[in-house]
Amino acid sequence: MKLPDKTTTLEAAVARIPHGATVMLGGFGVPGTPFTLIQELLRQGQRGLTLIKNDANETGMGVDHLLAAGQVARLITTHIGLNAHAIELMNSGRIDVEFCAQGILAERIRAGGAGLGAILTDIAAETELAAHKQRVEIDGKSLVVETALRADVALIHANSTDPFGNLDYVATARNFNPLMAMAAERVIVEAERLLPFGTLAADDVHTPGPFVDHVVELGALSEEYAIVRR
Amino acid sequence: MKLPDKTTTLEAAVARIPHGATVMLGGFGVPGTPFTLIQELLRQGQRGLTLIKNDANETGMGVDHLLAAGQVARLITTHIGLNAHAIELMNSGRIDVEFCAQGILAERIRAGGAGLGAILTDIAAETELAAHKQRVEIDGKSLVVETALRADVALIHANSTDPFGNLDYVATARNFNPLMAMAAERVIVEAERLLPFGTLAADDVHTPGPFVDHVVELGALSEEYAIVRR
Amino acid sequence: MSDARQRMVARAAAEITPGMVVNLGIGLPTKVVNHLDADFPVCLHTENGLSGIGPTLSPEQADRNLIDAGGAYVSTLPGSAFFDSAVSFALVRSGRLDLTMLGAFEVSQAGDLANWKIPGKFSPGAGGGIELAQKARRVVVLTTQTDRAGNPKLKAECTLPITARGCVARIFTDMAVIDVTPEGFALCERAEGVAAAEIAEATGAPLALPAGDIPTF
Amino acid sequence: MSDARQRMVARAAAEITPGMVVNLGIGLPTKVVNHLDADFPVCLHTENGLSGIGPTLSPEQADRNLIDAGGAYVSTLPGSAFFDSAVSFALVRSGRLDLTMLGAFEVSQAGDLANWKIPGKFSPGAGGGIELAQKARRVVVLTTQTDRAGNPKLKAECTLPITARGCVARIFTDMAVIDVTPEGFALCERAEGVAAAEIAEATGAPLALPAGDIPTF
Repeated sequence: MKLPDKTTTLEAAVARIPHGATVMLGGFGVPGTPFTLIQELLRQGQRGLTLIKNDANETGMGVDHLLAAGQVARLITTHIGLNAHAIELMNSGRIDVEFCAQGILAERIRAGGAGLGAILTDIAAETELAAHKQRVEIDGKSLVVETALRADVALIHANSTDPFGNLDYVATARNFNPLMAMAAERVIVEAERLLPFGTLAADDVHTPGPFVDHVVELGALSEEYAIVRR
Repeated sequence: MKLPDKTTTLEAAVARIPHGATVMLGGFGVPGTPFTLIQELLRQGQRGLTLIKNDANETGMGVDHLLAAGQVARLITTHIGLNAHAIELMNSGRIDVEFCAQGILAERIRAGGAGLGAILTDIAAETELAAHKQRVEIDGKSLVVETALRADVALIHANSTDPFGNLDYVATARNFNPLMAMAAERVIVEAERLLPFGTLAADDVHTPGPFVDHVVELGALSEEYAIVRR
Repeated sequence: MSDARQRMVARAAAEITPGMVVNLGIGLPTKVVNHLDADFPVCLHTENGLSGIGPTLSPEQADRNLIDAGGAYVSTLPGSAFFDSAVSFALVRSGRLDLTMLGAFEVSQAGDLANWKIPGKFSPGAGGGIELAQKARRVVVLTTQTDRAGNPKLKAECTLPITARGCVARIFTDMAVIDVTPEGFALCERAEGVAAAEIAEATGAPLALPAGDIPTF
Repeated sequence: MSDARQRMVARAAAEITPGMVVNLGIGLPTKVVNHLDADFPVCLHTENGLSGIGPTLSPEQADRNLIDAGGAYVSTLPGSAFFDSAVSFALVRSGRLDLTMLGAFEVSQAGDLANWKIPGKFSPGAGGGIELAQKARRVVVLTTQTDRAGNPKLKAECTLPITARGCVARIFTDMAVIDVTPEGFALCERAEGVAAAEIAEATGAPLALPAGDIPTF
């Protein structure tokens, strides 16, 4: 036995995304955002997308390119305060935005990845975020039903991968990536380096290969990955 | 700033467990079972315990000592087929046993560790395991409510720890340990080695220190940790 | 292991196609690994937290921390990964397990599986079996055609507590390969030297026979 | 930062006791870190996935992959750990966060907090603020006593959408330290040179005064 090889090209991987797809994207700010996969999605031009991402990056960066190109119909997110352009699109009704408490977005995605139907929580129960959500009484306590989220495609930025798609992440670039890497029908990974089999210690793998469908090794990183000077 | 020190002695750590406590114990078979903490719990003799553990080890090993000493009132588990003594105690009504599907036990513990109230799942919905459990209809589908599990104390076996309780596990000794290490009011860790601060790479920590209360370094390992020859 | 069982296990191994993620249940299914070549691309999963199981090891070679869910000492391959029990079953429940091979007490003609409990006799708990049976993309069963008393294990209805309903796609026995179809059991292949009539006799529900020759294994 | 704000931040830092796990919210609370000694035992948490935040770094020193939830480039300490967003909030929701310091638009006399949305003006989403406010074992607020127009931020009732109800235990302002008690706001300390009457004037609900001298900071 040997482990299967899932390496492919950027173009072929992103071509698997259909129009109208629901797409999860890793990242919290710059760290962990799959900028190269996003650029290829911009180039290929799939439209009518629903994006699930912690934030909307900043104006002129990352997913903002997809917003600007009119490729996005809907965004499920936690905070878009660093992207004035996204707020403008939301306020003018050109994109539909659903806000989630950050940890609950993480748990909804994880629940999707874990094959669960929903989680029950008291988070945000007293706020407008949960005003129209189903409630369930457990031991006399009214809890909010937060349904599991799954996507057609997850776009993941990893530090290292092997050919099977065993991944590791570095520092705060981990964030939503390992959760989304479990929660999509098709998981596409860009990795800063493709390592030979056996180089990643089995104890140090953050996302096990069975969850991953396609891995693409990045060349030189674009400016979008760099330090932001404000 | 520096990170706090949580190192203590075996005796002092286990003395924090009261009679009647609910106690989670890591391990799947031998790997990851906190045999030394169990031996100290046997020596101190706390009674009326509810144990939550994947399995009941084998007759004469691990938690079986606590069963034999009459310290256990109740066991929440997935499979006790390797411990004929535990099955006999169950069949004669001397301990109360609740069986869970293995991945659902893992998720119930994780939900406790994540501060959720419950998860909703279709697992075992058609079996007797879920016959008396609450159901919730989500999108026309009847799902089983699996309530979160938390414990008063979790007993964890780790490979390494630092003084703050950042942990790593090795091979299949990981199993339920990182889940239980999030799900108890008091988390007590036995570790094969206590490493100085900064030795464990921040990216390779499996259980972050904030979840852990007490860490105890093991000396020479007892025979119970060794290879089982059948 | 008898010759008939050996052939059953060898035949079942052909069910695994390149690139699959596979969980081999405790007992007979575990033996399937011996029929996979060194360069065959497959990922074996064990629910106690390992993808990429390598060869089984003797106690002398074993790592005390590295077992499979059946308690056997196993090894890793280049590209293996360890994970916790929640992640391990997340993989199973979210559709990443292409195939599982399980043992059975009973299989019904609707594909219901009973393999975890015999009330009053055997009730050690279901372990991870329910999730494997309910959520693997394809579930096949390896079992003897009859129990020790000679009674069929393939039945019209299960009489024992159910593991999962309608989950079994195919059954490999010491006598035959039998599919579960919308119309019930259908014979696909017979063991060398075993007649279709003998198989039908040892099956506790109607067994459809293929038109024409029945392949042997 | 004004001298009054500096003193407020320094005073708030004394709220942190040895051994705590603490999350410092975006804005003023982040500045508290400058008042913690190098040998003070504390674990700072940031919700994007780090326990054990070290000193803030300039762009020249920064690691492009290492930020806090406010986007500042930070560093690690010996004993830091990285984790994913689910684990990060598991820590918050399961009671492992001893203290959080948050900013506020409004705090009610019942301890309700509003700090995430001004309908029609500011609605970028709540981020992780709801879980911090609802689940930290102790929630304290750092804010100016009044908004830019001079209106009190401490009120009888919040008028803006709520972040969490009854969560705030104590408020540090440029004028005072005020506790939220079952009876409402209670003055604990006043900033040097600020009279109790001025504080009461700048508070939008009744303010109980302590018997005897009011400590200054």
